[in-house]
Amino acid sequence: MNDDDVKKIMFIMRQAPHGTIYSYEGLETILVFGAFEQEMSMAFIGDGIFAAVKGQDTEGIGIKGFIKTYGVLEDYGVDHMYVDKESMEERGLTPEDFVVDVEVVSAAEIGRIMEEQHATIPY
Amino acid sequence: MNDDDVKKIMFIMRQAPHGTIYSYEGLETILVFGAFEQEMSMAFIGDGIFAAVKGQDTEGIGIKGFIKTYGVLEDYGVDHMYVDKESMEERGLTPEDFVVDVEVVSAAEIGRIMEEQHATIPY
Amino acid sequence: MKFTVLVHEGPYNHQAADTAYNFTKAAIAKGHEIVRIFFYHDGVYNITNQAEPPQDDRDIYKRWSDIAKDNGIDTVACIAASKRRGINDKYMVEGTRISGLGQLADAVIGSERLVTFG
Amino acid sequence: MKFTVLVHEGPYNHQAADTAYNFTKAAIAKGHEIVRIFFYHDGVYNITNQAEPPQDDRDIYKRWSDIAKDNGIDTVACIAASKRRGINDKYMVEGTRISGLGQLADAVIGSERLVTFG
Amino acid sequence: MLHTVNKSPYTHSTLAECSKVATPGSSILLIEDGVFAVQAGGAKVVDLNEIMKDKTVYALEPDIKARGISKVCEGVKVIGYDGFVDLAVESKSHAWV
Amino acid sequence: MLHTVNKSPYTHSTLAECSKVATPGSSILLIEDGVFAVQAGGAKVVDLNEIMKDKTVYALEPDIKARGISKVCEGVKVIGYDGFVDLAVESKSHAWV
Repeated sequence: MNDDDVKKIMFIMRQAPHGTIYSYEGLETILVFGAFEQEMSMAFIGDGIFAAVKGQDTEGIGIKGFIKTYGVLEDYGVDHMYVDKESMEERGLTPEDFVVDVEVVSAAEIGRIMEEQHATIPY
Repeated sequence: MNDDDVKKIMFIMRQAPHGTIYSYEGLETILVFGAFEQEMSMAFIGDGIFAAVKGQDTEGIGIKGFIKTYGVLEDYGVDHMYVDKESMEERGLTPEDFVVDVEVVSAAEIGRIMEEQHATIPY
Repeated sequence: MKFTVLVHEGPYNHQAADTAYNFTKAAIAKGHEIVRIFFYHDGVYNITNQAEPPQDDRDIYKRWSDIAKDNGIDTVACIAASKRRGINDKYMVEGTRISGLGQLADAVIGSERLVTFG
Repeated sequence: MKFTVLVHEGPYNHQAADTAYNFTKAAIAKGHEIVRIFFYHDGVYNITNQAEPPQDDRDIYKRWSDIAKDNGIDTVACIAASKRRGINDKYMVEGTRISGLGQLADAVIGSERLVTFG
Repeated sequence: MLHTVNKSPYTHSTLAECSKVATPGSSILLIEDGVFAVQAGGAKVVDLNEIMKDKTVYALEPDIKARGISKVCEGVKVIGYDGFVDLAVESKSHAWV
Repeated sequence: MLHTVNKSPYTHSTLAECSKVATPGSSILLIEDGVFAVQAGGAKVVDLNEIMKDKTVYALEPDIKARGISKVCEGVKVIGYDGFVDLAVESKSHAWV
């Protein structure tokens, strides 16, 4: 595959985990996109940042958890995970609270990176 | 039916019309409850107040409108339609903007009336 | 105490169906009576028998079916909401039925408590 | 221009399916190509053939079926999302099919524009 | 009266609308995504403190654990599904869905 | 880039999050319940004016009419589904659903 054929695809995670299925089914999408060998990234904005927080134990609500999936995303081709700084701070969280290494950036920076993408998909 | 058997039931309308079906299916519920001859009322709070605004024309979005239903609710036994004053004013609306006569009251007053109900149902 | 449980959202997409189930189970364990479980709006999707949930996750449909049968709870999906959404009595899980909104009115009036999940 | 249309919500409960349809119709009228319509999350409910919508309202299922057949648009519901929700190929409207998320990836990569409705 | 809130206060107006309407002495139970309000150090704790001046706030433990909330702010009473049932027996409830 | 917003700004943080991220020069199209933002005299007009300092705001006419919005605030460009398609051709789009 020629380098020119590789497209940038960004997944914009804005929904909180468990209350709705979007972030979970969103991860399923990313795993499948992995097989297509594109240049993938994720941005966590608003309540989406809660989806990647450490220490989630879903046993009590009887729903299958998906927090471990974050650990394999890099292997599936997700090169960057951006977290909106303001959203994170507003929620009382720090970079250490996430299950994976994230890049904490400004909302404006996320907007700039979105402009470079071939496509952006919301979850 | 003995007066003691009549229950107070209040429908709390909080969802905007058309973007979701809740307010429309909510009206269907109220019409059916009408046959049970209970003491019914409605409270419009937040975006719910948009559901009863005049001049709605849904032809362009291809969805069946339901604004005319408000006109028959009194005949179906809805004795009071309360509108939260603050929600109304925040949205730039006045009592004249509604398709039916409404009682504009404070949020605290709606809360007080909710406490008197046998049941409250959210739409 | 007599409860009616009202569910406004469909399975899996929203947690409402899970919370409603966990609440119902806890209420039964405490000896309360569930007069009726009523599914409205997208809630009607909870009774289909055509789903195949992942084997490592909960089966929301079977849970409703089991709790209804094991405890004799009248478990009803609204017919108007069902017709619009493709739910019908040819393909529903055991222990559930489809009927009119009058069944909600009747249950609400006849219960001491209505608890809604949406 | 080549478009992919992605729909994240089910019919009637959310307006997304209506807006997606109206957008698709307008895009076709302007001569654009719809590479694929993909239904994900509750969006998969859009393809059932078991519904009976009220006669005085739009038939969302038939609209998708017609626009797909009339314009040869590949119209796909995600299989994983469908299985969880009780949608399967025994009961889907004509002109639609059920397949994997790879069909979304393939369409997104091969289109110049992705437009999502949710 | 018991009011249940299942939406995140960071993205939905649900808790704000509920607390405006709920009478002094009433209870608010945070469930599902509503429990994000209780994360200690979060901006919404200020709103909860205001609410708790004249109302009691509960939060559902299984939902808190599912979301990895590391520390619950002071004053919020943490309960299980059992406690939810007890509250729903004690008084009528309304769901701010 | 085109950003679409379909939730009411009175009850959801969607428009606020979108406008924080959207770059200067980009476009925001209000659709479905998103159009409630444009009701003249409403509190959210202030937010729209702020956004319109460096972005263009569009609103979908069929959605405006469906909701009985009597007067659209100044500066917002009203378009139909045709115009939506044209905007989606002009640039990539992202849906803030």
